[in-house]
Amino acid sequence: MTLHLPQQAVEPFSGPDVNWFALSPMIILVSAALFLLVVGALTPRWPKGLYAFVAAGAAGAAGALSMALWDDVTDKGTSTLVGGALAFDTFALFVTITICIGVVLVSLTADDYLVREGLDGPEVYALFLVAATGGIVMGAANDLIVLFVGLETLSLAFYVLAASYRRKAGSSESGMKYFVLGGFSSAFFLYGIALVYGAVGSTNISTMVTTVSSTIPVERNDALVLAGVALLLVGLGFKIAAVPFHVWTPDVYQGAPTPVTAFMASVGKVAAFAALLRVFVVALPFYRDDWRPAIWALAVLSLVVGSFLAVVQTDVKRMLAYSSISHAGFVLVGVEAAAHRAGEEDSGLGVPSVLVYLLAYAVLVAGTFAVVALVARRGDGDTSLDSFRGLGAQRPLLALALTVFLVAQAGVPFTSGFIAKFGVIRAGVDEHSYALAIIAMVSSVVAAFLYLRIMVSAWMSDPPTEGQGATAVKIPLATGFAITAAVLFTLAVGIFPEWLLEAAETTTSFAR
Amino acid sequence: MIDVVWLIPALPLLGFVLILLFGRRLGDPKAGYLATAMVGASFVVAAGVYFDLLSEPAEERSHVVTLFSWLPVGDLKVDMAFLADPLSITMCLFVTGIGALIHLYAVGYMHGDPKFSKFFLYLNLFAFSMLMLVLGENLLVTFLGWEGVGTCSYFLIAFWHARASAATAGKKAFVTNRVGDFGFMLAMFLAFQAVGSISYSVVNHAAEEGSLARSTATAIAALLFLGATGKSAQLPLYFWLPDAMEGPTPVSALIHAATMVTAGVFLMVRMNPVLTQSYDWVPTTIAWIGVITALFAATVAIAQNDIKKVLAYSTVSQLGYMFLAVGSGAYVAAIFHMITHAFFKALLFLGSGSVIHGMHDQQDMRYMGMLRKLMPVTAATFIVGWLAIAGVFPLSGFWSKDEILMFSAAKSPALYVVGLVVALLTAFYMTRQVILVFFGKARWEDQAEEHGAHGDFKPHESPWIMLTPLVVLAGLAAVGGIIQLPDVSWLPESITQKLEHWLEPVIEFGEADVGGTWWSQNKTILMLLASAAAVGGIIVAWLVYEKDRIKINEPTILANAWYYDKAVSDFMGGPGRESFDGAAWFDAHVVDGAVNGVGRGVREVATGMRRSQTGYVRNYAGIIGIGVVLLLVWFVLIRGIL
Amino acid sequence: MDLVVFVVASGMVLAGALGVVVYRHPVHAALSLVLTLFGVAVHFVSLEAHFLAAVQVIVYAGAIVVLFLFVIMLLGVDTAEDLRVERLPIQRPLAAVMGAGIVGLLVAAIISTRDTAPLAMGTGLDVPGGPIAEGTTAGHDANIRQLADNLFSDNVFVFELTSVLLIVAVAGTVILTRRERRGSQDGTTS
Amino acid sequence: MHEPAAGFPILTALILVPVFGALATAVASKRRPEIVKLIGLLASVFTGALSIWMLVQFKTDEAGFQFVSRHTWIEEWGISWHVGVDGISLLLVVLTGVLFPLAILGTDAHHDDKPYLAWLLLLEAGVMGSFLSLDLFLFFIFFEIVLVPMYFLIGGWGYDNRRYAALKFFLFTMFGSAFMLVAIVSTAFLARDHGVGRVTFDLVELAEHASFPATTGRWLFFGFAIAFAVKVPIFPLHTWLPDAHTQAPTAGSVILAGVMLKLGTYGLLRFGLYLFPEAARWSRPLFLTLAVIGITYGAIVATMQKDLKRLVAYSSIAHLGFIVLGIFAVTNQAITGSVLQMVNHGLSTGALFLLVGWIYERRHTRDIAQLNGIQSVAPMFAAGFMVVMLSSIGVPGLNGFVGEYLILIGSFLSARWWVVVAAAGVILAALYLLWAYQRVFHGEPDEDNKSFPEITFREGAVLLAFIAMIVFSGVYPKPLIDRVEPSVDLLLAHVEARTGEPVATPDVVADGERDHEEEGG
Amino acid sequence: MIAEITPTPTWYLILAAFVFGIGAVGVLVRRNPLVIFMCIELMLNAVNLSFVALSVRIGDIGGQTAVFFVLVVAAAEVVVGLGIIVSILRRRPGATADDLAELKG
Repeated sequence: MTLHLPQQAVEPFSGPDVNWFALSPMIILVSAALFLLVVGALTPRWPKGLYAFVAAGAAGAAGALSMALWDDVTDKGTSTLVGGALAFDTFALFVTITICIGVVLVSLTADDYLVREGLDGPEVYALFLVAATGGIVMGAANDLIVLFVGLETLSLAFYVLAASYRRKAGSSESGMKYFVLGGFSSAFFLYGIALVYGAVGSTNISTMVTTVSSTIPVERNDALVLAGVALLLVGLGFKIAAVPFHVWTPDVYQGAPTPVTAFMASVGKVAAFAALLRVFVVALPFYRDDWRPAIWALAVLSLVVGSFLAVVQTDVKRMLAYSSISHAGFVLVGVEAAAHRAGEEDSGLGVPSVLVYLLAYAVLVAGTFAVVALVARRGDGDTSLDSFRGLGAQRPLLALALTVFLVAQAGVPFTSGFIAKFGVIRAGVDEHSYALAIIAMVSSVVAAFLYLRIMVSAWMSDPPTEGQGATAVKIPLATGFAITAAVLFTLAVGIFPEWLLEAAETTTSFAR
Repeated sequence: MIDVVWLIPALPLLGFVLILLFGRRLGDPKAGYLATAMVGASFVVAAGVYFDLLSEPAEERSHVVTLFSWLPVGDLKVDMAFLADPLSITMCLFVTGIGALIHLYAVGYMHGDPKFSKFFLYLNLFAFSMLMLVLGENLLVTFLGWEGVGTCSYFLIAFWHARASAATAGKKAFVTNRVGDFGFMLAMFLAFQAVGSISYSVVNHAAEEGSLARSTATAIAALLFLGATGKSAQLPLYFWLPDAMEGPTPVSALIHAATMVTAGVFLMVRMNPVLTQSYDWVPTTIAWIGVITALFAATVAIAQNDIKKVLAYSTVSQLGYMFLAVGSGAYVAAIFHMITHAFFKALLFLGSGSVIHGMHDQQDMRYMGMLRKLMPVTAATFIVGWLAIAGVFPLSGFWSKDEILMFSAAKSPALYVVGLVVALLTAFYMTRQVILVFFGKARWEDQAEEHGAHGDFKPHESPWIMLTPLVVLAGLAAVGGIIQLPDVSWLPESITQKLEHWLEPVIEFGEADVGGTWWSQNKTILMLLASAAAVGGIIVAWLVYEKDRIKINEPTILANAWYYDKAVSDFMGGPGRESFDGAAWFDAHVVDGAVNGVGRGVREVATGMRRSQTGYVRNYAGIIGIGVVLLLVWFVLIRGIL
Repeated sequence: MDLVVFVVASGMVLAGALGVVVYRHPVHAALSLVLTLFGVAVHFVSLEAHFLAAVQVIVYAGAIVVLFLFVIMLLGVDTAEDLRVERLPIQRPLAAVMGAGIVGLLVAAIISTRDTAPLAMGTGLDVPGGPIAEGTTAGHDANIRQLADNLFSDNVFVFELTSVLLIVAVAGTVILTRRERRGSQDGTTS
Repeated sequence: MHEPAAGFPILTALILVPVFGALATAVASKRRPEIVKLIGLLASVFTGALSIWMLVQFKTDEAGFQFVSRHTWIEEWGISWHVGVDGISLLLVVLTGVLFPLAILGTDAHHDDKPYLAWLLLLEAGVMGSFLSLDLFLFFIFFEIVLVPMYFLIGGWGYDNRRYAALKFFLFTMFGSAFMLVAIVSTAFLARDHGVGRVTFDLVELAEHASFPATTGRWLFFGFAIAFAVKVPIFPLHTWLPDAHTQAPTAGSVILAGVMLKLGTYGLLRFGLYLFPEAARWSRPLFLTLAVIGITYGAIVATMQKDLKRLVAYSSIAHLGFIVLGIFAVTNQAITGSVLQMVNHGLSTGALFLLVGWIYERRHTRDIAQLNGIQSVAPMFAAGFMVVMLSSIGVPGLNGFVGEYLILIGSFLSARWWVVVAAAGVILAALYLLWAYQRVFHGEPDEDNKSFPEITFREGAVLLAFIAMIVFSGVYPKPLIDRVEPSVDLLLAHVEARTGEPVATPDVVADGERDHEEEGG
Repeated sequence: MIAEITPTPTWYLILAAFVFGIGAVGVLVRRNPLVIFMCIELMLNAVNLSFVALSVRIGDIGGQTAVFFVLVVAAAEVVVGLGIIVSILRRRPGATADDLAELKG
């Protein structure tokens, strides 16, 4: 890749070893993205569904490879890749799989939407795949700079995707807002990296951990590194949409094209939380007593503000945006639990609970937005609560699927949402975070109100007699398939969660 | 025969079931005969049991017949069991006996009513309940009957439910009775806690041997008396009984004169050891409440114009007498008066029913008069009843009333004086009634024209089926006194105090011993005094109403029963209802308001927070910036530098 | 000397930065930005980061600011902005609090830890003419050489990842600028 | 006490049969509503038959859990499918089994039979599961899942204000269970360190081995208690109930009153008293007071209701107050009475709701002011109503009395003054029901009520079934008591052993000095 | 005297903090999206300066490598950001950040 001129070198340059197989999921995604961009640009329009199929196929393959890699890790133990840039552990693989599932679901639902709205093209899918790669890197990063670049990859793709429906004013606006605020918060994040780097001496997480843990703890002034930690939390708080860094979420979720919203809510959130765990639980366990209260506060604020504000919305996408904030609060309960034991051998129940929650939520939210995209009909305009009226009468199965997603988000038993919530609460309680657990549960009651509102609209209101809502929505094949898969997953995890929990349990040992 | 004592209540129950299933097919009058036969059969069984008991030595005349275990929970062992002893069999005999007569009467009285079979359905159910009440071996079986008679009373008072006043009266009776039941229940609970059983034998035994603490016994007795005031229409809970006259007259005779209302007296007699064991203020209070009720009701009865209302207040008054007896420790006298009262009051009610029947449902005495000409049998029997209740020698009322007065005098002369006044008043208002109905001018002719209901309105005598019971009862009312003649020198000892000897095993612990007092030694003087009062009352009334020698205005306050009922109604309809409305308002606005308020609060807080989401990206950056500053304050200032 | 350079360059940086914020005209702001970027480049030089100084000038001043100016001209959005008016009432106080807070707290953190040694020191920076390992002296390109070594060993993955980032940039511009394939028939359009 | 269930897992079947029934109705053809109805009815009847068969097989003299079936479900979390039945849950299970077919038979959906029956059957499965679960987690999910079918039943087939009511019901209950979930998890984890040694959600294991410090136990208990207090409902958390009952379709009200409220009282017994004996006894004054307030307050507010269904709903609050009183009195008679009262209230109030529903179907109003004189035009209907009403009032000889009486007499041993107030509530029960009856059934019917149809054959059959049960358990409750009491005894022995404080019994041996000691009550 | 004082990395860090703060304030007070964007670039530059200063302070080249990547990221960000701005401003010429406030609540 580069020439090395050895004339003055003291030692011959040698690049790091590369375990290509371990990198294969990312390579597949990027290759598929390039394939779509290059071949897609050079060939005439492909038949409907083919772009999506390629993207979904690539993501599916990447996910399958990650599963194949799983045993590698569990058999041989964790390691780092490419000169310590990436961590190769089950945590990273779990995140990868989750992201891939999200990409598959969103790609399948996006196809019909994009064709309907006249936005079809290879670039969108390429961006999905590239963003997913960025997300995977965030989850696997073993270096803050790597994490930052992964985050930027993801974010830039999101900015573009959000603004991609140019005929819709809201789309441009949301892209603009997302971009400005994203850049703003990225700057903070980067500043945080710089300060931590300056205090600890490296951006590499392994090195950081070794450095700090080998230092004899003396009374010292940690203000600089703590300032860095604060700013890191700003950047990641923005990404996970924790209050008060959530401000972009409702506007962007509402304005962005619905599949993009689904993508942001599923893949984006997973990657952001994975990064949060990497940075805080893995890299900064020594400051856990400093940042845990901050996480606690963010969790409470997110839970309360998210669920409260969701209640007064009339637009379903906006509602779901606020609900995603509330969900973020829930996940933060798990993060808070993980914080209690960050860096310890027995890292407790927090990390697995977060991962299970993320997987469950990613599928749920992808499914929910898939239904929303269908109900919004042509022009993606009708995402108000009223547009759901009469859905139960016209499309009972679709309404039933929506119901499953919503009750799952509300945390009703026999759905993955319940298992997820239970896991997080369980983790919190195990660390004696009773107050947080109770606040979380009570705010989930408030949040349940909004899911019920949507269900009321779908089931208990008469369909409008005229206008758009009068015609029943069409359910295309791919979307239908994705929704069905999401429903089955939601119920399967709800009833037989054991395999998932077992898998999540193994993610507690991180590569450092 | 004693083993089948359960047949006594079971037969009316069978009647109830049969009428329930086939009542409509049997119809009028077969359903009535069936019901009568069942009660009659009960009477036969009761008589059989009576003779069985008689054949046994006095101290062994108490048998428990257990049917099945009813509510066995831990220490609480309640059996569905019957106690056949002199007291319960006495009660059974007169309940079934008078009951059968009234049933028979009702066949005639209810003839033609569209709900004929239903009436007997209820009547049989009532007979069953009443017999359960008296036969119960424990407080709970009695309570079953106690509530059962209350329920049947409710059904029967509200029998003509299309009439608003009847429906209201029924409800009033039930609810007022429930107030009393509250006391009954608590007494039961207390007994259970104290002695671990609610069986009469256990509780009474504990009281007799003193293992039941006096304080507990006091509480039990007082609470039972509260129950009795409800059921037996004593102050302060008497007011349902006059209203209960909305029911068909046989009901008034059976339930609201002869049987059910005496249940309170029965209960007190049944539990007499506990009453005796309690502190003295309880019996004293009972006696005073009894005599005051008697006086109160007697004054009210003077001014009533409704033929049945007079009898109703009279009943209240006579029940007061019985409680006077209970309070004075004269349990035998109480039972004695209960029986004689059952005879003559049932007779009077049935007679009044016959009058009403003949008057085509006219109940106002101001539109009667001179009916003895048209209804000779009714008039004759009614006059017997009148004399009996007035206490004229040698009719049954004379003996029983006299016995009570004697005991009350032994307890307190003040009680005696009041009791004597009541006797005078009783004679007065009964005489008034008899004169207004059967003597004087026939005023019903004016009324007939006024109403024009029938072309030629003419009161008529009732059919034989109604008259037969009248005649029988008249006979009983006349000679009923022989069951408990006083032990005075001028009567042979072999015929005196039959009832006392019979009841002795039951009441021997509680019965007041007045043997050595002046009063008991001078019974004849007391008899003369009582007779004088009775005759005095009759004469005054005769002068006032027949001869118009004395003009008196019947005070409105008496006609309105001292406004007691009205005060209660006004309270319930006024502040009572308002406070209930207040509670409902509280629930809808405060409790539910709080809930909805939380919802609204969430909404309002959210709406407020929503305003921070202005849509301006620069504002958003500002919010993030504030978040940054806050985090920095925490991390740098609080955790780092400080 | 160093002090003079520092003061002058810092003056450039701060003046430029303030200029970006206060100049009403976007073109002026862009030119102020250039001033800052040059100032930073000067600082880089004085901090012996020569390669970065060069890249700073070329990429930032040369490419990025030019891009800005290009867009300003392309769109003709060079209308001046009246900064005396603020439509959002709490915006200025918010900005003041935030600015003061961030600067104050960060400076506090920096100053309070100025004597605190980092937890770990690096292996040292190669400077032209300075000593490097085994007693040899670094050449004029020592900084570049060290940077390259670091870039292609420890950070090779990031380096490759930046290419993915560029894919995003490419694909993004394609999406954002391509012609609409189909006019909208319904739905909300702007 | 855990004998492995040999042979047919009847309890699992009790839960799963309705689920399969629901699935069957869901896939049945929409065009053949009668087939759908038949499937639904058959599924519920079959479940009912199973429950009765279980009742027959139940070993009367055994106090522990029977028909236990246990399978590991989520091993990671220490959760198993652990179901069993003892005397406390037995009757409730049978009641559930019996009430559902009657409710289905006695009412009509009027529209969308398919989802209606499917939801009803799912509801049955959930209720069954709640009563049968012996695992905290399992209990919670069943406890929570019943909200969904009930929500849809109220919201989809209810009356005018149904959405508000459904929402209120759902959120209120969920609010309560929010605390319970935290409490359940905390219990499992804290128990690990307090005697159990591992994380498990197994009720029996927790109850037998865990011994929490007093304060901890009390906090945990309150977590559970809030959920149950909402469900019961205990004053002042009751206001969801009148709305939910009033707006629910008839079958929904029947089930809601009949069995779902019992989830709360059952929970207080099983997961309150059994799991946290110390805390439960410690908090007695609070719950006794609230129970007594519920009794009187519910009755008073019921008196002033203008809507017949709402009146019955408030009467439920009063009746449930008795049950709570009995539970927290912690005596043999009181708790046995509470268990019986749960069943009895289910029968009598269930039947009352059915009758009110029938009135509504005939007259399309529940407004008491618009109903009058019905007894004159429909005497059989009125008679049925009367019997059920008397049972609700608590007239001896009918079932309502048995439970109420046992509760009061048992509670008197340990909570005398509360019983005094509660017994006063008995007066009020007569007041509001008789007054309502008078206004609706007595008097002359006006034009609108002249044509009030008499009870139909189908309604009569359903009502007769209710009345038969009402009379039987009022006259001869011994078979029921025999099955309930051993388990209650066992529970009380557990409570005594745990708290070291004897359960109140009567002072059988009386002596002269006793009256001072017993004042404590 | 004064000339002998050598600026330490701390000086640079403080300078960077000020520039960062100015940039952040700029984002809040400017309405032109392009200028807002420039302010973000200011913030990134401040971070770059910090990185280099810290790199010097701890004697580690990693900080400078990081700056290199930040430059790349900034470039990519500018491309994407300007793309978005262009696509908006072509439709709504002269729009400021405040004009884009349809989505709110």
